[in-house]
Amino acid sequence: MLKVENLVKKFGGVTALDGISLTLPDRSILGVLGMNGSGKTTMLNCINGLYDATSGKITLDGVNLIGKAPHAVFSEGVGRTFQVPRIFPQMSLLENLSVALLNKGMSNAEIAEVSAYWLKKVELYRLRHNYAEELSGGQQKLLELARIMVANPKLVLLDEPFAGVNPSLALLLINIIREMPQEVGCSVLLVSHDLTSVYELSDNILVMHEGHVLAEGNAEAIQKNPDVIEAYLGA
Amino acid sequence: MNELLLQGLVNGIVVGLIYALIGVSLNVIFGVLRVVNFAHGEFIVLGAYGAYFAQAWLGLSPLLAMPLIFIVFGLMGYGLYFVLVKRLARSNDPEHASLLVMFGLSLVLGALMLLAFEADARSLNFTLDPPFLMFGNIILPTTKLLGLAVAVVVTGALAFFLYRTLPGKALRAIIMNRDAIQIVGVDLNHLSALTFGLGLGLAGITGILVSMIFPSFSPFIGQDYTLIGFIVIVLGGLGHPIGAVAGGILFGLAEQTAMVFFSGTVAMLLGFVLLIAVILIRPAGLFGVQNSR
Amino acid sequence: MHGVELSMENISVAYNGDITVLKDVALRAKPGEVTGIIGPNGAGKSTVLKTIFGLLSTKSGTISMGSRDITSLKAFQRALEGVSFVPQNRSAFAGLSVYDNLLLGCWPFRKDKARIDRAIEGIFERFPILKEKRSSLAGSMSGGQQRFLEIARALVTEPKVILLDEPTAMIAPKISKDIYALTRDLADQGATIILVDQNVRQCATISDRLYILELGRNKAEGSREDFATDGQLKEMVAEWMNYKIDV
Amino acid sequence: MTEQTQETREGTDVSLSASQGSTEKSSYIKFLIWGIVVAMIVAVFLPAPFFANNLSFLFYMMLWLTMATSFNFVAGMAGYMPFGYVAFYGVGAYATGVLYKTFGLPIPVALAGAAVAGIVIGLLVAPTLRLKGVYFGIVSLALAMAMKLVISLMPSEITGGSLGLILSAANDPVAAYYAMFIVLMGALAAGTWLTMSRLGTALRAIRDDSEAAEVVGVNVVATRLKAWIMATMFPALVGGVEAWYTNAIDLDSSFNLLVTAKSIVYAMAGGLGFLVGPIIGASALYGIDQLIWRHFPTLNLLILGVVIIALMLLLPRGIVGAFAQRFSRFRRFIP
Amino acid sequence: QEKIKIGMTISSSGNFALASQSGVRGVEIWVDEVNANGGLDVNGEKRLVELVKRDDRSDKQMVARVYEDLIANEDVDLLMAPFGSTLTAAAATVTERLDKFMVIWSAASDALYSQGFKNIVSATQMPVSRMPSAGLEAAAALGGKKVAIVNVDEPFPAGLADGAEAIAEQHGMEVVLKEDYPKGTKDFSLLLQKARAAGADVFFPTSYEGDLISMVRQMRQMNVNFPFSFMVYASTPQFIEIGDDAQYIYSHTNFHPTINWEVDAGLDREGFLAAYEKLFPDVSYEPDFQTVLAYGAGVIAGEIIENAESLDAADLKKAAMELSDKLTVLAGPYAIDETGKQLKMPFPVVQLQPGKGLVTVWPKEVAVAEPIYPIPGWDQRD
Ligand SMILES: Nc1ncnc2c1ncn2[C@@H]1O[C@H](COP(=O)(O)OP(=O)(O)OP(=O)(O)O)[C@@H](O)[C@H]1O
Ligand SMILES: Nc1ncnc2c1ncn2[C@@H]1O[C@H](COP(=O)(O)OP(=O)(O)OP(=O)(O)O)[C@@H](O)[C@H]1O
Ligand SMILES: [Mg+2]
Ligand SMILES: [Mg+2]
Repeated sequence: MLKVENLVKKFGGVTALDGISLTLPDRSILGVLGMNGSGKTTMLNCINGLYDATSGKITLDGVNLIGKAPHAVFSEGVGRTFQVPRIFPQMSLLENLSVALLNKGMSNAEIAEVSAYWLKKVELYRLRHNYAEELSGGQQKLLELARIMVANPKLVLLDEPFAGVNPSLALLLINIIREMPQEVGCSVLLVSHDLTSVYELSDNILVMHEGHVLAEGNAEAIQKNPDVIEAYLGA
Repeated sequence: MNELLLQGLVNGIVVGLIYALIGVSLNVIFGVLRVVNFAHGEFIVLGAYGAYFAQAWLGLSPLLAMPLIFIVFGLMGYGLYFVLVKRLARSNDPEHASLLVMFGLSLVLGALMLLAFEADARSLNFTLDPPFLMFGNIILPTTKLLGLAVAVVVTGALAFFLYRTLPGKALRAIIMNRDAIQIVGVDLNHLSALTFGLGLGLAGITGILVSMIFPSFSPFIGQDYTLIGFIVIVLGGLGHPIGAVAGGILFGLAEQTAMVFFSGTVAMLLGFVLLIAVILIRPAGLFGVQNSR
Repeated sequence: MHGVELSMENISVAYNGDITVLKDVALRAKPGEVTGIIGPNGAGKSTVLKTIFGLLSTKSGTISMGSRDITSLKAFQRALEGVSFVPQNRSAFAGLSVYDNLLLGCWPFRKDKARIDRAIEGIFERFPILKEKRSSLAGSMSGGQQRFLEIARALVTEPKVILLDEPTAMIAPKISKDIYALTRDLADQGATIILVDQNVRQCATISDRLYILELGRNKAEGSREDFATDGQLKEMVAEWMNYKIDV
Repeated sequence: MTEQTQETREGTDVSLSASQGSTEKSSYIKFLIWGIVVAMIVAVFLPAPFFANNLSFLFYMMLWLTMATSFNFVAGMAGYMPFGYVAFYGVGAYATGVLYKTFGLPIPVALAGAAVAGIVIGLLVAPTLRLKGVYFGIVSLALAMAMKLVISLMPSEITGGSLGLILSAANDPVAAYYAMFIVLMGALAAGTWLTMSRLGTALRAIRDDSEAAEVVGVNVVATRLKAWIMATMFPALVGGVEAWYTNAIDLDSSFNLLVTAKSIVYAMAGGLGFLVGPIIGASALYGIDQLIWRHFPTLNLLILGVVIIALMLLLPRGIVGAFAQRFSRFRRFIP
Repeated sequence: QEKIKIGMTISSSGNFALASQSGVRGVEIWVDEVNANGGLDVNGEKRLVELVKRDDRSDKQMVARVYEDLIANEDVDLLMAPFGSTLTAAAATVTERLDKFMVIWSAASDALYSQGFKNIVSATQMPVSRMPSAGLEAAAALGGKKVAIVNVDEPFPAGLADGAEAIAEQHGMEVVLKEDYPKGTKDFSLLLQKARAAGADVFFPTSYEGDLISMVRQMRQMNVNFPFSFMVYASTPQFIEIGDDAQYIYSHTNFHPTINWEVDAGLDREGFLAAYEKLFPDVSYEPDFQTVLAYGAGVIAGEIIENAESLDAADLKKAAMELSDKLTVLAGPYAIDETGKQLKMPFPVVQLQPGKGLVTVWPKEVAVAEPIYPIPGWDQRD
């Protein structure tokens, strides 16, 4: 279970996160909506250690994550994707996946096996020897997802997984994400502006606004919430 | 000792400003265009030779030669941009590619100067009268004061140009986004070439001033100036002329005051140590924006 | 705003000399209309826009504005001719203030102080948020605000042709709606607009004419009516909209 | 429909067909090619002292192969460009000289000392690894200058002062030649390990995108440090062996910037990031340098400069890099 | 008839380029002279001399390689050394290993001759430790009491500075400042002021031309005056060319119109000048002391070859020893010890005086003018 308490992040004079709290139970999906600049990406960055939080607490299954370097947070079982995919362009797809498994003490055969499994799952297996830079933008998003999934994470942070992805690939992504809590046993924090998929996938939805939580609830409640309509959805 | 220290401080500022001048012209090329001009020192030396021959053949005093050198070097820079620099933007690591091209150029220029001017050290036969001014017990050579004035004027003008005028802003915008600058209708290559020309023109002028202040020059000393230029920029922060001035003065002061107490070797070592210390504390330099890269 | 017809014929484009990305692509965009381009990732949509704007050189084919052949013009010259472009990736100058970004947008008429003031004033009226943030650095604004700035910067010159590459990707629904409304509005005022969008439904809704691109080739095209009536076209789009992104 | 998109990708992608049915073949072929290259190097250099009367040519060729290869460890594999690379070379030369001449230790021990000295200096300057791009390069250049000054400030009873050290008592060019051969083999082995091992995978990930690597569990600082240490050890050894070979050590040539410059140029000419890059680059350019020097003695620096410029403008990714780009379907076979 | 091949390197670039190129002209004059006379007389047959020149870029690595190449591939019979102690040391390790004889014309480091090299001979260059003696002797005689010695941190200047310190103390002068500075130093004003603040009346910087030129200019800019300033290279045409600021500076040279040794081998001054004029009409500078040293070394090499039983290194060295103290060339009298170190070839002191140009002022035996002491201050000149 991920627990964020009163998370604050300031950049100089700008307060990007102004006391965010949330809990994400195991095997569930939390959708995060919010206006551009409301602090969604910043929150992910704080959770996985890319930014040092100004104050607040973050724990995963009781283990403190604050102050840990990103690679240490990853070892705690937290994987994330980026808003703009960040793959290793000059490495093959298989190698891309193997990077996430370097410190897992797995044999080469084991690595090959999980890698193959996940590449098949995201339908990139046939391209496994290609360099990642040869993939289309949407495929890069899939690769990025597979790259964290091979490490069998407890918590997955997804930043705009559907942005710029063509409909068919998006459908594939949605299906994979939907199955993740059950199949892999992880929980998912899903940041996206794509309302349909957030509504469809999330067990619970959080709406952020100017660094704080504006509303929380299920899809229906959110859609009806006048604050959310005013601040985010538009009339 | 106190008097010597005072003189050291004054000297540090003056020499620092000359270092700054070297940095300022390099900063136009390196800080703004991101071309790692490893041949900068050679251009500076070439400027000194320009003044030398302008004096020998045309009877021009080095001061009068300045505008001439500026124009000639500016045109040369404009042309060289298209020959050497333009293609680099397409390489996958333009900064390091430019470093190597410019290193090659520095070899070529050094060799050409050697062929043309031979290996002898030369010196401009030029003195301002009176040769020095006394302020109490502090002596300031007139040539250094002149250099100081030019450094201040050039830096100010450049800062105004880059931060207050539209072409200056366009220029700074080039490294922020090469495609976008074309989107707003700027002729990227023309503007970049002008900038390169400006940088080399300033290098030429710097060469004249530097050779009046550090009197002797030969085809091989370019590297020293290149190194000083880079140190000044890295200390002060990429891109901003004021940064170069701060870096130059800091470096000059450290070196000259250390010289009061220690040998020149120790002083130079302390200069490098200062550079490394500053950079480790403020990785983008004194005036650099921390997330500039 | 007086648009002008923009057309491209038999356009082929390659990266690095040998990887051909566009093959014989043809396209025609009329003034006062939104011309939409849809297609899967990697189909070459962005490449089409970059080619129209002149950031990539063509292997063959012609691009014309009205009756004028602009194939050999460089990107900045096309900008001066009245083409403006909002690329898919970030293009605001992160280290310059909002105001300076707009000022640079006025480059084509940089000598005309009065016109610059008028143009920027006009923009501030249309985008109050930019006026509010006029002296903030562009890079310090959120993604959506930067998108606004980029679009605004493209509009200061009152361009004849506007190229928009996925203007609403990663943009909050509320702002997306505004952007689509603005797009429609600009077309209605007479501009020629080419819109590339992954959001097929929206694109199909506001476009007067729709092109489908696949594998660097024209796959289909038609007016809004065609897509409503022609069974085959309808099916093609329906297939696209199988997965519905809505706003 | 998803299937269909996959199919269509296949059409646009030139390199796709090559990958079909070649599960592990590519890395096998890669190994094979690399093995052949190494075998050729051994075949050329191992027996040479028995045939060639001009040892120096081959000795310096090995020297540059080693320098370029180990430069590739930091530049090609970790993405750093230390202009001050010569510092390690110089420190190695001096460590060897001082240990041998001043402290009377045998040459092999002195050389081991040089390697240690290189590593120690590498560790000392490790904090600069957090600098990026050209900043790192320039600071490392300043470090090299500082190192030279430090040595010049040391008592001349130890370092021989500004004259330097003359090791004529150790004169044994053939032994020094084989020492260089061993160092070269070590560098090639280290390169092989860096490329093929997990450390190599981590390094390449860091080079491609260090933040993304950090996020998927790579300890960027520790990994870079490992590559850095390897990259500092070899030039120190090379400097030591060279000192042994020429028997003369002095500040100017031990800290000559051309050493860095040539290491960079040779490595980049071949193609950074590939094992064979520095090999091809160093052999080709060193050969050219020799030809120029023989036939145009007074023009050599001029022509060398022109060659560098031409190379960077025409083949910015180096010989191997250009090949890999032009024939991208083969690049996975290039070691 | 098979030619005698003599190999050597020149520095086309780098620190030593200027001196090295000056030197090679001297060697070329000698070769030209020998060949014009039909060659050297080797065991009864006249053999022409061929000079095989290569470039070393002032680079020690290069030197080792080139000397090996010269011996192995060009099959040279003997070698002339490159310029300077550093390069010469590198070359010597090769010539010793491959057992070839090498004639040194400009390597003054004392340490070089204590390495046990068997086949080297410094034909014309005296060791650095003795070089400053004439200058400091003059300074002491004229009344100098406090000496400031500064040097660039390079082997030759550092050796001179160390020598100067010892010699100054021998002459009862106090060394009030001895300091080195790194190569690449551009500004000397503080160093000059330190010397002045230390109360020095004798300023003895040892460095290469460029630095010395800068120092003189900055002495004027900073109004720094010393009663006696001695600069090693102030006698070179390049230095004198900088104009009025060069006046009054003391220096030394072995080549000057007023220095005329009783030459018994090779050309005398006039002959040498005529040959230089003929061979190098385009070179903008007159011959300097490097040219003369190298020329003298050539002449002595020729004498050694003609007197040796064969061109083997050992025979040549034997002949060189036998000729010791028996020859005087343009550069002066020749005498060596068994390490190959030069024992004679003294350097008289000269001063650039207004109206007179460069004149010899010390030692008294060869002096043609009175030294001007103290050097007039900058504000007392017109
Ligand atoms: N590195 C940074 N330095 C300074 N300010 C920052 C930094 N990163 C983010 N911010 C600021 O923090 C705020 C939140 O940004 P963040 O990227 O988290 O928004 P977001 O919710 O992810 O928006 P979007 O939906 O557009 O991606 C913004 O005002 C942004 O300008
Ligand atoms: N700089 C480049 N170098 C090489 N190939 C490129 C480059 N840019 C794009 N491509 C290739 O060109 C093809 C078309 O790319 P383009 O960006 O036009 O697609 P798109 O339709 O805009 O896709 P998306 O919907 O993902 O934005 C793709 O196969 C892509 O991999
Ligand atoms: Mg975000
Ligand atoms: Mg696109």
